Formats: sequence, C-alpha cells, structure tokens
Amino acid sequence: MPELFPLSPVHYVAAPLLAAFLLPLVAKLSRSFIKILPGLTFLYVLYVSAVLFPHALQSPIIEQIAGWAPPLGINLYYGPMAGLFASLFSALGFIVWLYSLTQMKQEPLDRFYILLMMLVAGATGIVLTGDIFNLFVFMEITAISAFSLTAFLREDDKAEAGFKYILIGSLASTFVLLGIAVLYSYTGTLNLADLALSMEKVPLSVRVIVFGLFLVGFGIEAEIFPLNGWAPDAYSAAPAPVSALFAGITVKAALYALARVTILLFPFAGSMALISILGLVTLVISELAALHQKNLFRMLAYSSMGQVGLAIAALGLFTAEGVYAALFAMINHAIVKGMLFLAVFAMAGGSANLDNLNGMGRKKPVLSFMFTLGAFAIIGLPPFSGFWSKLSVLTAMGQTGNYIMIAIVLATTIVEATYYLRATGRLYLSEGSPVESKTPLSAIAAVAVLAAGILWIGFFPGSIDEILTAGAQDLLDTAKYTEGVLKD
Amino acid sequence: MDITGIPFFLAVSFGGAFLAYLLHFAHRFLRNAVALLTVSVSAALLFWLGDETFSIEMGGFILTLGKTPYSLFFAGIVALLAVPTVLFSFTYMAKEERPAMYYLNLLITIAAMYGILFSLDLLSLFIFWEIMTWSSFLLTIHKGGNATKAGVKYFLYSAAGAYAILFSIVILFNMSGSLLIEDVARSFVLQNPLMQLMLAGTLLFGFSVKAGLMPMHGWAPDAYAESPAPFTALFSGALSKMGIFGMGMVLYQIFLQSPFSLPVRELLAWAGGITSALATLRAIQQTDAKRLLAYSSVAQLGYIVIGLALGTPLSMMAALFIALLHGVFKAMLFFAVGAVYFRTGLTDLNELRGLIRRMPVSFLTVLMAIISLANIPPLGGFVGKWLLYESLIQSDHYFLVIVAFFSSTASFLYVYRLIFSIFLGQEEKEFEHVKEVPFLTMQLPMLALAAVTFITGIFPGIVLAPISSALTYLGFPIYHDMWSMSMLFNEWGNRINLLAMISVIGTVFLTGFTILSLYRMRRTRYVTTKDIHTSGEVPTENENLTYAINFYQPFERAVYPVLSKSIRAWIDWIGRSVSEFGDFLRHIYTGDGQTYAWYVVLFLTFMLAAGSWLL
Amino acid sequence: MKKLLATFLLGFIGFYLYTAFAGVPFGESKMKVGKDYLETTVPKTGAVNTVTSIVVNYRGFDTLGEVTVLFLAATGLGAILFGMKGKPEDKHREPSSILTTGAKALFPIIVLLGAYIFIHGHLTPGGGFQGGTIIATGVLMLILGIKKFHANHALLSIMESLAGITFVVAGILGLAFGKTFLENILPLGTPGQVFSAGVIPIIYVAVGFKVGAELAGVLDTMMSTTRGEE
Amino acid sequence: MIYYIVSIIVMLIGLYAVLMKKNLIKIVVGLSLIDSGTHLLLVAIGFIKGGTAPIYSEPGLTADAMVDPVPQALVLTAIVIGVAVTAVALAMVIRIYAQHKTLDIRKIRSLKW
Repeated sequence: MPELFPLSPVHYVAAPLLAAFLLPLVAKLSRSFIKILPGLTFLYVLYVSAVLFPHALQSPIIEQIAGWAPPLGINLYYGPMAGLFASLFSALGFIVWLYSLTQMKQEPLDRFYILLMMLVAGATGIVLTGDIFNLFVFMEITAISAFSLTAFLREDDKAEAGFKYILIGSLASTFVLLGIAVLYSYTGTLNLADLALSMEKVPLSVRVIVFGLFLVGFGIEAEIFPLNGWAPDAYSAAPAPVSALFAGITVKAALYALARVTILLFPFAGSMALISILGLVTLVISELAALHQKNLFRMLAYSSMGQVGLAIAALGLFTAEGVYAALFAMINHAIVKGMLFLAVFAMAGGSANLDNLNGMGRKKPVLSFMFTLGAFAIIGLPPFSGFWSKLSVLTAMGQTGNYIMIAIVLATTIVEATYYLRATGRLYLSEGSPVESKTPLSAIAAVAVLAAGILWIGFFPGSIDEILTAGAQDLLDTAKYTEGVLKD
Repeated sequence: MDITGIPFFLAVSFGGAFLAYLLHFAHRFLRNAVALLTVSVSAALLFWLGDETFSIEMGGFILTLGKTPYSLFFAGIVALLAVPTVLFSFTYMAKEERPAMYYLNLLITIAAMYGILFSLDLLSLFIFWEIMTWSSFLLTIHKGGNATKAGVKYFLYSAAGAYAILFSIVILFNMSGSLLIEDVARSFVLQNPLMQLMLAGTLLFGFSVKAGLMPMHGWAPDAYAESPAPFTALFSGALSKMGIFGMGMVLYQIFLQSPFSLPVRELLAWAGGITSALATLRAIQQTDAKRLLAYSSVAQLGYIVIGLALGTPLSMMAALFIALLHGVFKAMLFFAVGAVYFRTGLTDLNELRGLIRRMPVSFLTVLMAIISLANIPPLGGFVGKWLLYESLIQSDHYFLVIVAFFSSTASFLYVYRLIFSIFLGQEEKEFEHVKEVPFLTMQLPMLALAAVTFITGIFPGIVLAPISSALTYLGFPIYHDMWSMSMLFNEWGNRINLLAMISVIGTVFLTGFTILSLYRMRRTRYVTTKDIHTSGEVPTENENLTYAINFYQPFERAVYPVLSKSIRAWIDWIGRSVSEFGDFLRHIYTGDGQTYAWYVVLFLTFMLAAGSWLL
Repeated sequence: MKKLLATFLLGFIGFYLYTAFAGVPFGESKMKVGKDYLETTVPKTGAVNTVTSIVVNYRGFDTLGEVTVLFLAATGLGAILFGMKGKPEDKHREPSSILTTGAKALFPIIVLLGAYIFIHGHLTPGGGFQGGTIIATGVLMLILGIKKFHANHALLSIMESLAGITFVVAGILGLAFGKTFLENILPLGTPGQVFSAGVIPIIYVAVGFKVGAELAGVLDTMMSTTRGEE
Repeated sequence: MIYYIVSIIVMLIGLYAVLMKKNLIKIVVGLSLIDSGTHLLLVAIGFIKGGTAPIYSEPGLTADAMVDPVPQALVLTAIVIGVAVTAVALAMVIRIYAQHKTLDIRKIRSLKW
C-alpha cells in the first residue's frame, strides 16, 4: 500500500513503537510472536532505509510532524548523515535480533525485545530529529532502555552496573535539560535550525556555559573520559547482544548529537580543539586501561571507549576530511565491535574470563576465525575495514599538520594490538577450557554478516566513500541545514 | 586479464592461497597440489612479467603496482625459497594441527611479499607489508603455547616498525600529495633537512625492525625459534629481506639527495657491524638449534646492512648477493634442523648427537650450508663475503673490516657447534630408529637449495647479472668489468677464477674422501656415550656427560660478562612499564558509582572554569 | 574535607548556572514560538488549553516519546524485578478495617476524578498525564489499604498496549490521509466543547489510560517484590 | 530572580546528595531533587508578570495576558521522564538490596577497574 502509507523517516520511530505496544498483546496470543515481531519490525525499518536512503543522499528529506512547520512543530531531518546512521542502526538491530533468537534465553523475553527495539528506535530518533528538546526525549528513551537492559540478567553484579549507569546517566540528562533551558530562555525557540540562527542572542559567556553543559551531557553517553566510569560496568553487565548495541548504537547516537549540536550552535575553533583533545585523552587512557584486563567484556568496553575517542579526535578537526574520518571510524567501530561482542559471547558464554577463550580455535573454528578477523580489523590491519578508517583518521590529522596526534594514535594502536593479539593467541592455545556447546546457525550467521561487512569495506572502501563524503558535507554545511529546515 | 600483468600475478598468488584453504576440506592431496602449483606458477610468471604499471583506486587513494629490476631481484629470492618451503611443508606439517590455516597463511605471506615488492607507491607497500605481518604472525603462533608469546612479541615489534612507516607515509602524502615513490622522492628533496632526517629516520627504523637490526632485533630469536620449521626458512630467508628491500628503497630512492644521507648511512653501517658482531656472540651461546640459527640470521642481516649502507656499487652488489645467498643457506639449515626435529622431536643441541649415519642427507645439507655461511670457497657464501670485504677496504672502512672479519670468524664457532652436536659424535641408543626423512618432499628441497649454493659459488654471474640491473635502476654506475660469469675482478687487477678454484678444491676433497673412506671408516668401533667409566663405575643416566654441554664454556667465560647488559631487556622493561602504567591507570575506575559522579562534577567545573577563563 | 570540596564545587557550578540565567529577565516575555502557539491554538487546533495543544498537537512527537519513556520504565522495571519475591520476614503491618473500607469507597471517586481530568485535558488545566497519575494513586490506595491486593496485570498490560496503539495509530492515520504523522484528521469542532479540538481528546484519553495503567503496574510490581507474603 | 536562585539551590542540594550521601535511596532522592530544581527553573523562565494560565477559559482573554506555555509543556514531559528514571533507579536499588543486604554505596563495588 505505498499510496496509503507514503514512506517517510517517521517510520523509523513509529514502526518500532507500534510493535513495542503490540508486543504485550500478541504475546498473549502466542509466545512465538514475541521473537518474530521484532525481526519483522527491523526488516521493515531496513526496507524503509533501502527506499529512503538513496533519496536522502541526493537531497535531505525534511518531514514536519503533525503538519506544523518549524520552528512551531518538530521536524525530522533525514539527510545523508542521519540516513547513514539510521540505516546502520536498523541493520545492527536486525543482526542483534537474529543473534538473540537463540542466544538470549533469559525471561522475560517480551520485555527484552521491547527494550531492544526501543533502544534502536530511540537512537534513531536522536539522529533524525531536528528539535533539541525532542532530541532530549529520544535520548531518554535510549537511556532508559539501556539502563533496564544493563540490569536485565539476574546475576549478582548486574543491578550494580545498572545503578551506576542510571546515576551517571541521569546527571547527563539533567545537564542537557539545563542547557536546553538556558537556550530557550534566551532565544525562545527549540528548533535546532532556528536556534542556530538565533544564537547571537545568547551572550558569549553563556554560550560557553551551555557548551560545557552539553559537552558533559552528551559526553557521558558518548563515553568521553572522565565521564565514562559507567561504561565498562555497563558493557560487561549487559547481555552481550545489548553490549554490541551499546557500542554500535547508543554511543554513536550520542556522538552524533554532540557533533550536530556543537557544529550548529557552538562552532568556535576552541570547542572543536577541545573535543579533539578530549578524544585523544580518552583514546590513550582507555587503551592503556584495557591492557591489563582479564575480563573480556570489560576489555572490549575499554577498547570501545578508545575507538570512540579516536572518532572524537577526528571529529574535532572540524574539516571535511576529519568528519569523514570520524564517520568512517564510527561505522567501522559499530560493525567490528558489535561482531566482537557477539563472537565472544557465543564462544565464552556469559562468563567473561579471558581464559574461556583458550583453545577455542579447535572447538569453534568459525567463531575464532571471526574473532581474529575482528581483532585485526579493530587494530587496523589491511585489508580489513579498520585499516581504511584509521588511515582516513591519520590523513585527516596529517592534513591539519597535527603530527603529534598521528604519533599518539599510532602509539595507542600498538597498545591496542597487544591486548587484542593476546586474546587472539589464546584461541589457538592447545589446552582448552571445558566449555562445550554447539553454536546455533542463526547466531553464527549474525556474526558472519558483520564479518562480511568488515571484508566488504576492507576490499571496497570506495563503496561507502560517497556516503561518507555526503555525510561529512551534511554535518558541516550548517547553512544548508538551516535553510532546508526553515525554508517556508 | 593479461597474464603478464601484475594483477594476474597477484590474483594467482592470493587466489591460490584461498583455493588451497578451501580444497583442504575436499582432500589433503588437492590442497597440497594447489599450494605447490600456486608458488611454482607465480615463480614462473616472474619471468614473463610485463613492464606496464597498473593503478587502482581504493578508499580515495591511488594504488600503483609495477615491477622494477630492483624488486624483481627480491622477488627472485622469494620465489626461490617459496617453492622449497611449500614442498617441505607437505610431510612436515602432516603431523601438525590446523594444516589448512597454515597453508592459507603461508601462501598469503608469500603473496604479500610479492605485493610489497611490486608496489610502486608507499600505501600499497604498507598494505602488503601489514598483510605480510599478520599472516606471518598467525604462522608464528601456529603451535600455541610459548609460540603465542613469541608471536605477540614479533607482532608488537613489527607494529612499532610498521606504524613508524605509516607515520612517515601520512606526512609524506600530505607534503607531496601523491603516494608514488617517485613523486614522494621529488618533493622530499624540497623539505627542510631536519624534516627529511626525521622522515627518513622513521622509515629506516620501520624497515630495520623487519630486518632484525639491533636494537630492534628482540623479536627475532623467539619468533624464529617458535614458528614451524619450513616457515622459519622463509621467515628468515625471504621475509626479513623485505626490510632490506625497504631500506634500500628509502636510502637510494628517497633519501639519497639529503645532506644527512651520508652520516645516516655511516651510522647504519655501524649498526649493521655491531649487530653482526653481537648476534654472532649470542649465537655461540645458544643451545637450541633454532635459536642459534635465529641469532645467526640476525648476524647475517647485519652484514647485508653494512653493504647496503655503504652505498658503493661493489658493497651494494655484496649486500644483494648475500641477501640471496643467506636466504638459501639459512633455508637449508632450517630445513635440516626441521628434518631432525621431524624425526626426533628435538632441537636441543645438548640432547641431539650422532645422527650422521641416520640422516646423511640432512648432514650433507647442513655441511654445505655452513660452508657457505662461513664463506669458504667454493660455495656461494665466499663470493658475497669477498665482495663485501673488498668494498669495505675500497671505501676505507678498515675498522668495519675488522668487525666483519671478527664476526665472520666467530661464526665458525657456532656452525661447528651446530653440525657437531647434531650429527657427529657417538650415536645414542635412543636414536636407533631414526630414519632419514622422505626424499621427495623433504630431501629434495634441501638438495635443490644445496645445488644453488654450489652453482652460485662457481657461476656467481647468474646472480650478479640481475643484481647489476637492479643497481642500475637504483642509479648506481655499474662497471661491467667487475665480474664475469665465473670470475671476480677488483680495482687492482686481481682476479679470482672460481672455476679453477673449484676444480682444485674438488679434486683434493674427492681424493681425501676416497682415501679416508677406504682406509679409516672400516676400523671405527661403535661406542655410545654411555660407554664411559669413571673410577670403574658406569655413570648413571642423569649424569649427562655429553661433551656438547657447556660446549664453549671457556669462551663464554671470557666474552659474556661484556654482554650481560642486553638491549632486549631494556625494551622489555619499557614494555613492562607501559603495561604497569596501564594497570595503574585503570584504577581510575574505582567501581564506586559515586566516584564517577564526582568525576562528572569535577569535569563540569573544570570545563566551566576553563571556558570562562579562556574567554 | 570532602564536604568542603563538594560545597566549593557546587558553589562554583551554581555560580556559573546563575550567570547563565542572570541575563534572562525574570517575569518578562521572552516568547518567540510561545507567542505563535498562543495565537494559533484556538483557530488551528481547536483546543482552549494551549499547554495541551502544545503537548498533544504541536509537539505531539515529544509526547509520544514521553509516553514511550513511561512505557519503557514500566517494562524495564518489570524486567529488572522479574521473578523477585518479597520474603516473609518483610511482612508489613496489616491495614486496619477503616483503611480498607475507606480505600474501597474512595477508589471509584478517585478514578472518576482522574477520568474527568483527562477527558477535559484540552479545556481545563490537566490532561492525560495528570489524570492517569490520579487514577494510579487510587490503585496505590487499594494496594496499601487491602491486604493481598493485586492489580490485574493482564488487564493493565492490555490497557496500556491498546492505549499506546491508539496513539501511534492516530499518528499513522495522519500519514494515511495524505498528511503528516500525528496531524489532525478530525474536524476541530467548537472550541470549548468536550468534543472539539479534533484528535487531541482521543489521544489524551489514551494517554490517560496508558499512564494510569503503567503507573499502577509499576506500583504493584514494586510492592509485590518488596512486600512479604506468607 | 530569586526564583532562579532558589531553583538552582534546589538543584545543588540534590547534586550534593548525589556526591556525599552513602545511602542509595538518598542518592536517588538527590537525583529527583536535581530534576525538581530543573523543572522549577523551567517554569520560572516561562513566567510573565501579570500573566495567567495559557487557557482560553473565558472570552476576552488575549495572548498578551498569558504566560509562556512552552516551558510548561516541556516540564510536563520532563517530569514524566524524571518519574520514569526514578522508578527504574529504585528498581535497581531493590535488586541491589536483595543481593547485598546493604544500601551503602561504598560496599557495592564488585565491578571495578
């Protein structure tokens, strides 16, 4: 019924919402619907991506909700960057669903899938929306799903991790809300594009304060050091499929928000340099902290923070190449880290001790192979996706003459290689851990799809070049954004 | 696709790797056949390789591939060693686990080496360089256990080197806007000299890691000792030469015009000299055959670096000649040690003895190899060393001559230890059932390489011809009166007729051998090591009285106090410190949620204060 | 020491927050979009209560998100506390009969008040959230007042699902009628009447049911996991 | 002006509780207080001297006589979000108490480093 339901970006949010509200009802009809419905939803959203994204690459799709033109109403801005992220999130959501089908056994499953869908939908909403308060609402949707999923499993320390996350996460939302309040009180508007145009009403000293508030607020979700204390706990406590989504989705959405808000509202050179430096600090500290980690999921969590730091460092360069590189790094990280979490969970199970990997090369050769692939990709070895993303980061830094930054990034890469290869080496030890269970095909397929992505980008980095360039353009070209949104 | 083109060549090399991997699941034999076919075909294709370059755009960068005479020479080394390596692996790896992965990684390593050599731009060089690194890393950790540690160490050293290279590549790209080595070289000259020095320094550092030049040789002994024997042959023989290739490229294609070029090369020559001397001393100390050979490799690469760094036509010729020869005889040694390991499960020189009757072909291989290694005529090693000495003397590096001469003489000590401990002496009961390795898959590669040392010893011209064209490409004036097919000349008009030499030596050797075997051999009495009596008592099993233990005790006592401070320990210390610092750092994450809230508040305060202050 | 540092830091932050707001004149109009809302609410949305028209219509998307947040909180709470039972030793004091009777008697009245408030959301102060909360307090009273009282979770969950679906479908209908998501498709009616303002009352009633059911569910879940039962 | 100061002070009291109180429930209360402070602040921003509620309940009311409705709508949303977060946080506290038998945040540190 394409005429009856013209596809629009709002489907990214509406479809999962409808499914989430439906799920408790259909669960009463048949238990099997619980598992099927989320998959269908993700498939539908992917279909929406497939239809809309090519259009968005040509010109951004701007949708007004409830028929009110901005700044009165809320609008969705589905440009190349938002489209890229929305598609990525949907794809990751689908893959994680596929994986959870067999790997997720903890009841209550209906609630798990509702939270999972809303995590994805919320993150997509953050990326799509053109209204700062709406962004806050979607941030909360994502955050509350994330809090609940962190403490989803019954084991002892999960609620602890959840509490830490919620403690820091609520501070984040408070600071963002405060920032919004300040902006509203000076400008009287909430629409991002309108705000961007009326920023001169805000005194410079106040702008600095608001930027600080937003930086802390989004920085907490984006895992910037030293705001990321919650992250290692949450990553290691959440069920692995969810951790994969944390790394792939929530962080990316927060980063997008930070980038969009900073570039639109606070485009000073200082704020950019600051973000860059914070990124580097995050990178260095996280990678070093991961070096001695015996808990696999914590190790992956620290590594995740490091990767995000890398992306932030590139983002802060504030050049087309820098944003391009940051986007590339984010996409690469979403795919690779997602795959690593899924592969580790399928091999070592929930118990995350590094020793559980011992001898997996023999018992689960396919998963071990993929773990190795992922480790190589994240270190940045050619010909895998990570190489190109790291290379683009480095060339972007080179172009701005930041040779010291290049040196730091490369030095941390050696640290990164150390712990990843140690883990990889364990796969091929001769003595093994006693864990012995078959991994179902659907779980392997989920990991394999991501692995294929790594190889595809590795061998054909040009295939996403156009998308990334358009995305970088989209993010940097504030004039086009504001004109597009406020055209009437 | 053009079958004389580089793309086809690389497609065969890489494609063969994956095909062999897949065919493993069909049949073992098919896998072996494809593996062998892949390396043979690519070796054969080298002869037909066309001149045209090939460009492809990848990720916004233009990668260019093409052959040069310089790279073709190194490709020859790779091909020469790749075929025997694959052949030798068939039986050797039959006992080992995960053979499919082994062949996949081995063939990828070989293909990546070709890729490095045929890269005309820095980025594709780096890509293939890293592919080579990870595939050889996977081969190194193949055995698991200690090998994992060695492998990670190898990778980390390599990564340090590789990222030094990448660092320069990124900066060079930014400066010249192009990745092609020619373009880079052209704009390199325009930079300020200090920048030139830094970039060349990082590049040379990066490449020298792979060559195992001191002080970055720490990975080599462990990695060589732990990786599977057939691969070690390739590892030390061909893979380390990639470092030499890169250094040559940097020194003579990019850095040559810089004012710092001469001092840097002098420094490098000295590093090579010191490496060869120290590594030789270390090799003497080893009791494990593979570690011994590993240190020997490091020492030999030191020679090559000396020749490379001096930069006279003669020294370059020597360097490249040794590069090839070293590959050949080191492969022979690793093969032979591998063969011994294959039959006895041992590489410890204190436990092996008297295998000469059991494994005569392996013995012969080792003998030929060490003659070559010790640079004794008539085998190939002699030619290389001759050229090197001559070039050193010609360029007035007398002290380096002494260093080189010292380490070359000292190398007699370890090669003697090697052949003596394994093959000579009384035969042990426990080795009674040891047989010689199978002919086709294990003896043949050894013998073929032995033949190469022999032929190059008599007709060095076969090798010197491609070397000359390689050097011409690098811009060296080659006077063609320096060599002919089987003769070497020098500036002073002396000449060595190798053909005459071999006939004399051959005659003497054959006569002596005939007389000895007729006269002495029959009268030997069979004794075992246990056939000793101390005060009338037979010594017990655990009192090992083999004379191979503490073989060079007096020598070690004299020399090793000097060596007690090892540079490897320093680098390990740095690694440990970083690691401990990381361990300390993660205590930031105290586990107390409230602390994290403090961090948030502190950070916010800091941001606000800093922001207002900066305003 | 720590206290001192905390006070100092908070003073610092407080100072900066104050500077941020110091430039905002208190009690003066700073409206930009607010003005437009005030001026267009009656003619364009039919709702007399501007806040409601903003919440449900102009910024309806926020409200959909808000409803989702609450729904997620209920879902998440259920997931986190799933399978937990109070222990017998945590038993609370039994309610007195006055409390029990009073709770039973007041409950319908409270529900009626809540319903009144959300039905008149577009006319008077209040709306779906407020009304729903009032209904939930009625349930809370029952939980406190009646021993072994358990809310019917199946009913609550069906109620919240249906209410949620109503909201989303109301949004999608806008799309289906060739307009935009959440756009009004019903006639606006006479402002000031109960049946006016198009789709606003329908959505607000749904929200009221949803909020009431969710909060009741949340309260009941929390009580039953902490209250001991023999 | 005093409204701003008071709401900021409420917020800071909440933040102080989050930083200093050791009891988990008090920390949650602190979070709640921060929220309340923010909400107060938002409403105070929207206030206009002499303005009435933005409801056209009687004829003759004009837009000029009304306070800004937007902050009120925002606060409505923010309150609900605050409630939701508080509920989830309390659920975590219930789980933690069931497992650790304590509400002291210093003792709940099984995940660290």
